[in-house]
Amino acid sequence: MALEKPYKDVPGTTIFDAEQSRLGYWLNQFCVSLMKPENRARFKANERAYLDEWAMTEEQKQAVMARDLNRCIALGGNIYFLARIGATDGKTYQQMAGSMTGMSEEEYRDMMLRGGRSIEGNRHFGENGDAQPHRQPQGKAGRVVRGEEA
Amino acid sequence: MALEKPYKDVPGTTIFDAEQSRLGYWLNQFCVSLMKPENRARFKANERAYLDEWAMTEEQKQAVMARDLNRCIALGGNIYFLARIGATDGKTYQQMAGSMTGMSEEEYRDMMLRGGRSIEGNRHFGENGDAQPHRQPQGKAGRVVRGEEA
Amino acid sequence: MARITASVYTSHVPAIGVAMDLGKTGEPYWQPLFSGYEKSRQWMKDNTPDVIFLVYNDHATAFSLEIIPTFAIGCGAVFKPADEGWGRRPVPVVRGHPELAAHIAQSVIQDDFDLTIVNRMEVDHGLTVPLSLMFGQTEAWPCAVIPFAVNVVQYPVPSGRRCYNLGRAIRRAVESFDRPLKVQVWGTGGMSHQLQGPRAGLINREWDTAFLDRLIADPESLAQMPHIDYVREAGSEGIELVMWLIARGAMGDAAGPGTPRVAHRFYHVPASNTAVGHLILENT
Amino acid sequence: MARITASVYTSHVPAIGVAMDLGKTGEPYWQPLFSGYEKSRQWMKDNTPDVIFLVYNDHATAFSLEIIPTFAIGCGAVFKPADEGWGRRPVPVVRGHPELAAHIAQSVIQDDFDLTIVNRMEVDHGLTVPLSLMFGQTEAWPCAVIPFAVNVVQYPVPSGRRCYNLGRAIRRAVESFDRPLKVQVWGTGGMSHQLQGPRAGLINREWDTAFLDRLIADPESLAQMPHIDYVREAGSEGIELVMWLIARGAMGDAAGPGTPRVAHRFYHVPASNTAVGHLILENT
Ligand SMILES: [Fe+3]
Ligand SMILES: [Fe+3]
Repeated sequence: MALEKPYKDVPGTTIFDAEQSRLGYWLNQFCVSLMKPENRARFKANERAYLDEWAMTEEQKQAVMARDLNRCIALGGNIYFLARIGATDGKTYQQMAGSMTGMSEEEYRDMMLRGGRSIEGNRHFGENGDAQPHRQPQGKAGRVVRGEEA
Repeated sequence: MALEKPYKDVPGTTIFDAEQSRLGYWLNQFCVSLMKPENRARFKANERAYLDEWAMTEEQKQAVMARDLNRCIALGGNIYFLARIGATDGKTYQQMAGSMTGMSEEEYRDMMLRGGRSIEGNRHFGENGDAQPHRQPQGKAGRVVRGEEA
Repeated sequence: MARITASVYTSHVPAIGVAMDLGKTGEPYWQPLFSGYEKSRQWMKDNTPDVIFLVYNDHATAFSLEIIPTFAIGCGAVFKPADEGWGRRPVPVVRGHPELAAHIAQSVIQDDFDLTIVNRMEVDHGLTVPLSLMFGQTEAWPCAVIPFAVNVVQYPVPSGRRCYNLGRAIRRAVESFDRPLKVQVWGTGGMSHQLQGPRAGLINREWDTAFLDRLIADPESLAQMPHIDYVREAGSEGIELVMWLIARGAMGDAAGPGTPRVAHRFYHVPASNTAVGHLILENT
Repeated sequence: MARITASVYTSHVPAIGVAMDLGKTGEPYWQPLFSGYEKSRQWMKDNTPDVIFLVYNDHATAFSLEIIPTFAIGCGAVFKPADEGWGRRPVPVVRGHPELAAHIAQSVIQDDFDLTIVNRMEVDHGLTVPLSLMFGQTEAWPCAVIPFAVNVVQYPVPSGRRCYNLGRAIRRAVESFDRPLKVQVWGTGGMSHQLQGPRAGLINREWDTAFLDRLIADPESLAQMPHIDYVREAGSEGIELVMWLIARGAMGDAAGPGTPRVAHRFYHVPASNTAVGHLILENT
């Protein structure tokens, strides 16, 4: 495709374009099905069996079962669709969004209360903001992984 | 509404605009339901009972049961929707279209074989073409009604 | 890069599909019509594209009154022929071209055309009859097809000018796709016909002939024709002809000089209620 | 004739609806936010319109990936609040205005905007949260609402320029409706926020402030801003702000001189993941 995709240069961000949408078609349509209470119940009763009714890849099914939203997004999921999984689990948008940063729920909530994540260093790849790949995961979990904290 | 409707000046012709569409919403949606074989069967088994499941006016229901397509169109029906009724009856588009002229099936078919209805006199109301109100119904039926033929 | 090689224009009368499906094409009523497409079938064999961008209108099949898109582009991988009330036509499923469709959608939306993207829909006679006419009976359509549905059922329908400009945008989109695909754009529907009311059966040969002449030689001015002229002169369902302007706008000369070559032209009355018109234009 | 009296801009964060539905508006987390809307509720009482033309985006609720309209206008008589997975919000059903909606659809389609007409759909927090914010808890919304859904979920979304010009077309449409209705146009969504990936939680107060300033004083140039600026500076979901340009384009000065009066301006961080922005502009 010759159309430009300038949005490929934004760190920690996946734009849901036609390519992603094609990739994630059945993953997202599975999520849509969770808008019906009876489907939420069936999914909760046996996640694997319910997922097997959908033409999703094994990777997509694993990512859903692991509630790995970053992975779901890499595999074509879109957050508004994926939110149906969170809703089924009784989670809020803040819990879902926070889960993608590696921060604990408290750490993420506190960041938001302090005014949210700063844009500085997070506009382009290659800068040094907290959303850059080399600084994942974020929060205490990340500092432990990188040996900055016990 | 202040938008112009120049198409109100074409004889024997109803344009399916937003106003007609609103009028005929449930009539047309009833027709859509006939795309499913099981609904066609239920409609055929008991037309009245099936029609009563829809939020149609009594006039619309009567027009459907009478297969009066001109009346259905006056009440908000659109031919592509109404064609589902004809399909349910095993009728072709030519039979359906012809039924709205008052001509017999043979008369209408012959008119088409002769090159179709002429545009002359049928552009505006007030001319003298065969689609004008004062010349309805068409064909032998009309000539009999008007005393031109026994 | 991809390029548009030709455009094809044809009526899509449901009875034509029925005649083919029931093996009646040799009957005296139908023979003159199908003989007009013999040349077209040979031409299709000699000029099979990789993808057909097929402009048609849905006849209350995929879209009921719940939702009515002005322009809908089919980005799915397959499209099943619909049961329009008489049962499904015994024709192959339609394979789409999701990559090119998505590329065109992206390009023309950025170009200020407000498309509706459709990943799943069934296609009716508006799309399958032109394929049958051009390819005959076959086990599988020989190329991919991108369905492009235009609302010409509930007014207001898009103007001829809007359709023509959309064709130009589609051309730009196709030409920016970086795979060497040969693409044809088809415009279907028409010509003069009216399926409703006391004026049903209207045919206007003179007007149709002039439409074909102007479509070939002067599409820019033809695109300015208001809806009311179609309705008054070519019957209420003659409005389908605005879709031919999308295909015409996608031809090379719409972006500059150079009238395309007329590879075939045919006109016949009647097919059921309708005047059948057909053109093949090649980019030179 | 109908006329546009004012435009209202507000974020539509789902957590705001939850806070209201659960009676948490007095809690320390929420109190500063709701106090910013106190003036708005009084203003709404003093300036209740006959119809709100409410621009919002559907969040994969009414439209799945099967069909994605760029612009969809709700022409139905009623629209039910949707179950987005947490159960239905306990808010009144939305009464539409089929006559005005159909009139606007007809007018702007003839003006080269390729709308999708929708007669039946459920509406999500994108539409109900702004109503709750502006009217509080109520047994019935005090006026009719025409839902206007914009695709900002799957790219490409319409450009800011396209949205702004659509607003102007909506103004022309409203002003040609021959009943003396007072109409407000609302633009919802935004401001800066990102709900996905390692950059989730992004807020850009400086950028949001500049956006509000320019929306008031220089919308024409703001409308030229490309998508990538929204995404990069205001987070992936900050793109919702293009919808504010539809409401802004519908104000009087977009068709000539005369900046509208700022009746109210408010900004607060955070509501859940989002920076909340709010403006009321009156035509003078
Ligand atoms: Fe047709
Ligand atoms: Fe939103």
